[in-house]
Amino acid sequence: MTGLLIIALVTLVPAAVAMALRNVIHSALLLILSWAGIAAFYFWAGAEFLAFSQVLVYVGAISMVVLFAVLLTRHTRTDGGVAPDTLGRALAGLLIGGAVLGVLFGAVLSTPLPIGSKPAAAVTVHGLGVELMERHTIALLVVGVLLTVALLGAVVLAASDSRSGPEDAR
Amino acid sequence: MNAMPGIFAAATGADSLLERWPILFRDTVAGFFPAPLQWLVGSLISILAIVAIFGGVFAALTLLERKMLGRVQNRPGPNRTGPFGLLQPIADGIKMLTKEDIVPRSADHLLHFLAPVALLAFSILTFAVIPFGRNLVPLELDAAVLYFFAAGAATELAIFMAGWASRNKFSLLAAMRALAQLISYELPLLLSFVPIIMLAGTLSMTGIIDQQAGWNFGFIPKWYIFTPWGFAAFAIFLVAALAESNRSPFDLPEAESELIAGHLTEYSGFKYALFFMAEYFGMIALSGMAITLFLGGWRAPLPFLEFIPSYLWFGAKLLGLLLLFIWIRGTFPRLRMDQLTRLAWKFLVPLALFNLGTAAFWSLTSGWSGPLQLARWGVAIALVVVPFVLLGRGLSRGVAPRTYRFA
Amino acid sequence: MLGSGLLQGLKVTAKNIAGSFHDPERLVTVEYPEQKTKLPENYRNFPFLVSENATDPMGTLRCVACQICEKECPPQCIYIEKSKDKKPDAAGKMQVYPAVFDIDTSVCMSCQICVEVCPFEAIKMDQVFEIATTDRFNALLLDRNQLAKPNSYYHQIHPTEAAEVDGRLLAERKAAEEKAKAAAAAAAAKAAAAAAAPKPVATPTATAGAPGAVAATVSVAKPATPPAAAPVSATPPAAAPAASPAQNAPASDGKAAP
Amino acid sequence: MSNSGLEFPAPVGGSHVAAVHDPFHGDLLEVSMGPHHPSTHGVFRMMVTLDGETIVKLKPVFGYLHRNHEKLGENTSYLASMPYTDRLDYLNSMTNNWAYALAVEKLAGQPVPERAEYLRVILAELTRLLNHVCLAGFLLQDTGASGTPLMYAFREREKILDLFESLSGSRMMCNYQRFGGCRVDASPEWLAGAKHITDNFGRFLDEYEELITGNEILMARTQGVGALSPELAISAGITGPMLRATGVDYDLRKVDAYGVYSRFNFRVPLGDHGDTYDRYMIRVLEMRESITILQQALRDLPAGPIMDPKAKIRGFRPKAGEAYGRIEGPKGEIGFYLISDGSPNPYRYRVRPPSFVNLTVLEDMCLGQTIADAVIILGSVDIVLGEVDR
Amino acid sequence: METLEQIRDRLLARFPGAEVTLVTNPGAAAQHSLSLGLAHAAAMALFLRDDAELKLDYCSNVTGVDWPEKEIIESTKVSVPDPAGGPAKIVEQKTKRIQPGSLEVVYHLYSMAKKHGPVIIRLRTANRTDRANVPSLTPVWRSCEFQEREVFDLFGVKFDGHPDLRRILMWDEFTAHPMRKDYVEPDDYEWEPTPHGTVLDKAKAHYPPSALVAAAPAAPAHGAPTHAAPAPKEAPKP
Amino acid sequence: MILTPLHLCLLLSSALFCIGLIGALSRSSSILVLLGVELMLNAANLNFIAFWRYGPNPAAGTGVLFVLFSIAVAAAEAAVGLALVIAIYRHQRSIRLQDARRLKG
Repeated sequence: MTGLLIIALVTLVPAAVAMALRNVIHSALLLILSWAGIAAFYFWAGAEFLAFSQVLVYVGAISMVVLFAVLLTRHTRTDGGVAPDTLGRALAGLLIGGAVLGVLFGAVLSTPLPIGSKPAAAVTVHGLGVELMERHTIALLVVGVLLTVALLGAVVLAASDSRSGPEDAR
Repeated sequence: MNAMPGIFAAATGADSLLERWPILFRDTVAGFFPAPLQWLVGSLISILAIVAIFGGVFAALTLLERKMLGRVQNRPGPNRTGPFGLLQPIADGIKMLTKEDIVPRSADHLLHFLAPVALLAFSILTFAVIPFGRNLVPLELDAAVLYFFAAGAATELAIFMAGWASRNKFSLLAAMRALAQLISYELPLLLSFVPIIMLAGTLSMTGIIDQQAGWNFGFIPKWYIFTPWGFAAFAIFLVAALAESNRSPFDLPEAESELIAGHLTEYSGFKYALFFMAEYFGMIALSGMAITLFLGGWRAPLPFLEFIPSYLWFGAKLLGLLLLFIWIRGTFPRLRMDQLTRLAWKFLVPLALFNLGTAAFWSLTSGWSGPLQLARWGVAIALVVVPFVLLGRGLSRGVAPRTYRFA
Repeated sequence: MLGSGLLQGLKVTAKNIAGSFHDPERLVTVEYPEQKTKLPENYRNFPFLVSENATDPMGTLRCVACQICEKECPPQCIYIEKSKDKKPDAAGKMQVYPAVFDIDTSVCMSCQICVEVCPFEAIKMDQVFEIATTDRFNALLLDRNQLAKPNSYYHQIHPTEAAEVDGRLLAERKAAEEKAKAAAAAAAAKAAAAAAAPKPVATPTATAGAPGAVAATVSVAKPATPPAAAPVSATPPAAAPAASPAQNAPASDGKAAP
Repeated sequence: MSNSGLEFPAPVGGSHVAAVHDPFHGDLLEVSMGPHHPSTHGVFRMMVTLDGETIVKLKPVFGYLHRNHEKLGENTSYLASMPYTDRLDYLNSMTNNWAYALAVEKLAGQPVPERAEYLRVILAELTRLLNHVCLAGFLLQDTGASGTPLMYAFREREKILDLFESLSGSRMMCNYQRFGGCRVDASPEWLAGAKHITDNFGRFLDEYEELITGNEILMARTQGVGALSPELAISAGITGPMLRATGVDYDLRKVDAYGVYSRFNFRVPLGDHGDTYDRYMIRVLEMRESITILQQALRDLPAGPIMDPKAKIRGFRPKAGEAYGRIEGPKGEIGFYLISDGSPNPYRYRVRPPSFVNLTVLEDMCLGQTIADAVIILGSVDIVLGEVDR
Repeated sequence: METLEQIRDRLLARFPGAEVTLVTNPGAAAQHSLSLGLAHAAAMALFLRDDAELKLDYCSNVTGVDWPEKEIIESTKVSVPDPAGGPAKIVEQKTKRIQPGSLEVVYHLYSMAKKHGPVIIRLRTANRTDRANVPSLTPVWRSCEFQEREVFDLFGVKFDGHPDLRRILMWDEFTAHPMRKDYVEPDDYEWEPTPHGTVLDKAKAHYPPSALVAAAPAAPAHGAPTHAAPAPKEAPKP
Repeated sequence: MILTPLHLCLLLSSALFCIGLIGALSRSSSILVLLGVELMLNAANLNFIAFWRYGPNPAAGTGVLFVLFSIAVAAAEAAVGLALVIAIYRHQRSIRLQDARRLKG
């Protein structure tokens, strides 16, 4: 229980601060912390493999791409000053978000959730592999195709018209 | 909440005392504590042992590197502090500790401070799953390989933090380079050992080492490096590992001739020493990984040498790989950024993919014997060499030795 | 094939690693404070003043404060003041000597020009190089006492050159003495009335232009008294000898400047 | 060249105007490389504007080492300028001495004995070896080769410097040449030492080339990088190996045949691409040619005086007039232009430094390349700031 | 290669109205030169570069020479008839004449194509102050770019048409032209013991005494040198 | 009522979701919007794991596999999304959403 609370703290606080900061780099770095918290949650929940995948994909890859994108788009006009409609947007966002939060919390707290007799046994990597290759082969293939297409699409999108160097190809 | 897995598996009685003493020592010391604390004390002892041993290895490695680079360059290397310069690391340490810690005024102070700490923390984390000897695995994980690379992936993040927080244009360029390098080399690094996992059928380090037990013809160890695809995978892994640990010829983020010291430009004193330490730790960890994946882990190379304790074999292999890294550093010029990424995307990644096929072929034909065995080797070698030559030709297009005319 | 060049490079460095342990041709460094390389004889670093006598270096300086080196020194690091009185030199002749002779070694660039222009073989190049000091100003400003070193030291550091110089000086001195003697004899023969021996006037030392000698193409006659208006800066060095014979003692028959 | 606002009238092959004008200026990163930068070969500065890592503008800035050498030369006698020429290109004091002595000898009509001419050739070619081997080392250092090639190069350089030391008394500031000859004669032992080093140098070059010339990384780093067209090279007055790497056959040793160079049999290597690799290789090949010159010169060295008997050390006053003397220094044409008004000091003393003029095209070579290339392009230009800034 | 006379004649034929003077060099080198009039200089330089005979495609050296204004005393011998009726006396008459100063830019041209040279051309400014302009030859030979900048920096010759005429060796804020003959060096020497009294005196004159005390860590070895300092020169030109 | 661990997990995930939502709605930097969306995705993943672990009939590894696929999709989404951001930046010289009014480059 305490473990979960710590994880919740590590996950939520950086995420909330990240969404409020003006410095995008700081936001990205804080979000990495938040993602690491989620990985800790997976670990806590007994999904070891998932935890490492989460770190590898989010901390190792997505955050890098995000930081790279931030650096590539360094000089943007957002640095100049606060746009006039920022406050309004923030307020609206907060309002909607708060409302959704209220609804969700209410729903969760008011629903009696059936709890299994005992927590699920932690899956082994081997077990996962067997599952993947036997029951979810189609899904695996689809994901593979999706990833390939996404990679190609990203390359095509990000490669500029004239100087499409390999460094642009991510 | 499930308890952390056992820090060290219990020692089996079959091993010699020499082999078992580290674990016996830990268990004895932990035995003095009440039972609920024993696992904690045991883990602390392991952690302390790792930090102390690899701290010592790091210190020795700084000296070894300078000595060996000196020899490569026909110099004796440091030899002033202590006999043969053996106290040089201590002198360096004192120097680093007493130096002023300078932080640029416009730097991002928090990140500037956090970067070396994070880097060191993550590189020490990677040690947790490496089997240093028979039963000497600090953390036995089911998905140990994945853990290793998850922890390792965060190191470049720290380099980015260092470069970005310094508010120095050279450091910023270094940060960009570090990111690009990470993005490029993570893939070949991961792809290179996928065949191993495929054939070993496990992500656990111990499992992989167990798969490499035994001897062919009674004396050739069944290490993965002694198969065509394993050798190719090892080469790819080595190149990618050099790039991941920012070693020459891939030390672009800190390319001293271009970016002064890259992300390290604005670091001094102890923080600089931390970076240095983390970099060497990373190198040691990747070498340990290579040993585990390709070189049979802590296993002896010949049957009659098995009486030597396994951790010594691990150490010997580690030393060999580290010397190879230093040797390479002493020989090669540095690549350019675009060439670095091109090497990764146009050469290493396709090669690793081909290698996956080769490994699959190897796995499918495991039943062949006699003359078929020869054919199996031949096909596998061809499957490694032909893509290498073809891709290499494509990579080095437009680059060739030239002849010159005379007036 | 890709990588063959890299492997070749690795081979070369491996050879060097091995070679550095046994091949002295490869490992060429020396452990400096303990070992030192032998300095070649021609090695030069900073000038010193030659004195004839080791026991009394100050009294027997060859330098006669003619200030040619001061004028020719490219970085202007030499500072000389002439003495008001005269002292006998090695040949027993009365000469002006430097009352102040300073060389600022923090400025000196060891170019050897002063040695080349000196007509008296009085300043030579030293071989000291361990001159690090904590006092940037005074310790590097060498005065007459620090600069004076005996001829034996010169022989020690530049044996060949010193022997040549000594031989030349000896020959010159002999020639000068003979000439003086001849002149004296002639004078005695001519002016029979003068019974007394010619008083010991300053005989000009003339550095004869020996073939092959580097520094001696202009013979300089040392005036007995300093010229009234010593050329300070504008006059080129050659002007001094040209002007000096006029002021010489009548017994002088020093060769005129070419 | 947009500072003055003037449109640049493009000279032959001038890509100078093509300094990319980027409408999105916010994206560019302006980096000041130097004066304190590890690879600028001294206190040299490049104001580099980067788009990513690509150079879109590069302005060389120098003068940090400026000491008004020419004014010094006008305020000292002809002889006293000689040690100052050592400090121009401090790697090659022997050739600087020679160029200056040659100019003064032209001005005064001073002949030089044959032995001295041979000695000058020997020393100049040794200097060429020295300079080129240093450059090869530095260039490789700039590509990031952890100092190994540099150390090998310096090991050989040491041997030549020891030769210089035992002859002239100083390793780098030789101050050896005089108007009408040389200062010290070379002893038979010295000549034997020179022969030994010359004969062994080829072996060293073989090893060095094996180490690095065939290295794929080096080839990838240097081939096609910083290419210079022959037209632009001629127009920009580029000289030395840098010019010959573009394929222009212009070697003063052949063209002017100063000294006794006409008596030696040697070839002039020419490149076809004008890129950094060619500049490196031309120097390696020139070293091999220098070895053959040295062997011939050491073989044919005549006996005789080394100083013209009529030459003057003190009181040297050439007649009024002017002269421009130039020789093929290791870095290119080093020339001295002197005007005499009959006084002991030159009225005008001018150095034509090869490094300085060769830097003219630095921006042209670097545009469109990356920052890592700029470093090796600068390295392949082979500058010494003592000479650039004077 | 053609002689300079031939080149001059061809230039004059090609550019009527242009000034081309042969400047002889009395020295042993006998490197004579052509002084070109400023009006046609650029066009003539282009001609020299592109002419098929000459092909002077390589400008090796560009330099400035300062010829300050100087007084020339000319003595002419005039025969004065003796009023007394005797033979005419030859009397030397001395006339003072002020030769106006000017700055000169000298270009040493060679041909890489034909491997000959040098052809030396000189451009002379009208004076040393407000009309110190010559046309830039950088458009003709790119190698003039830095060298002309240097001449501008050190001599103050302004090159019309130079694409980037900035100081090159001195810093941008510097105002004087140090290679001019009348340049007075600044006297703000770093104060340190030196045997040269002149330097010390200049430094002392430059700094207020308080600064000297603060800057002097130790006294010179042998007290103040007794060198007579020359009369202090005037301050450097702004 | 009692707060079971499952409840806590769901609360955590809904909080995370709302943080992501607020970020995605209120920020103008397109990169941050993308990051907000990623957070929302992660919140959903949390739910899968929570139900897999505490749910009544934990079929072996289904929840884990679902999250695994979801992570793969998220990676693809991030790559394409950031590539889009860069492409937009190339045209508009800005990553502010308000500035990206024209879809045609």
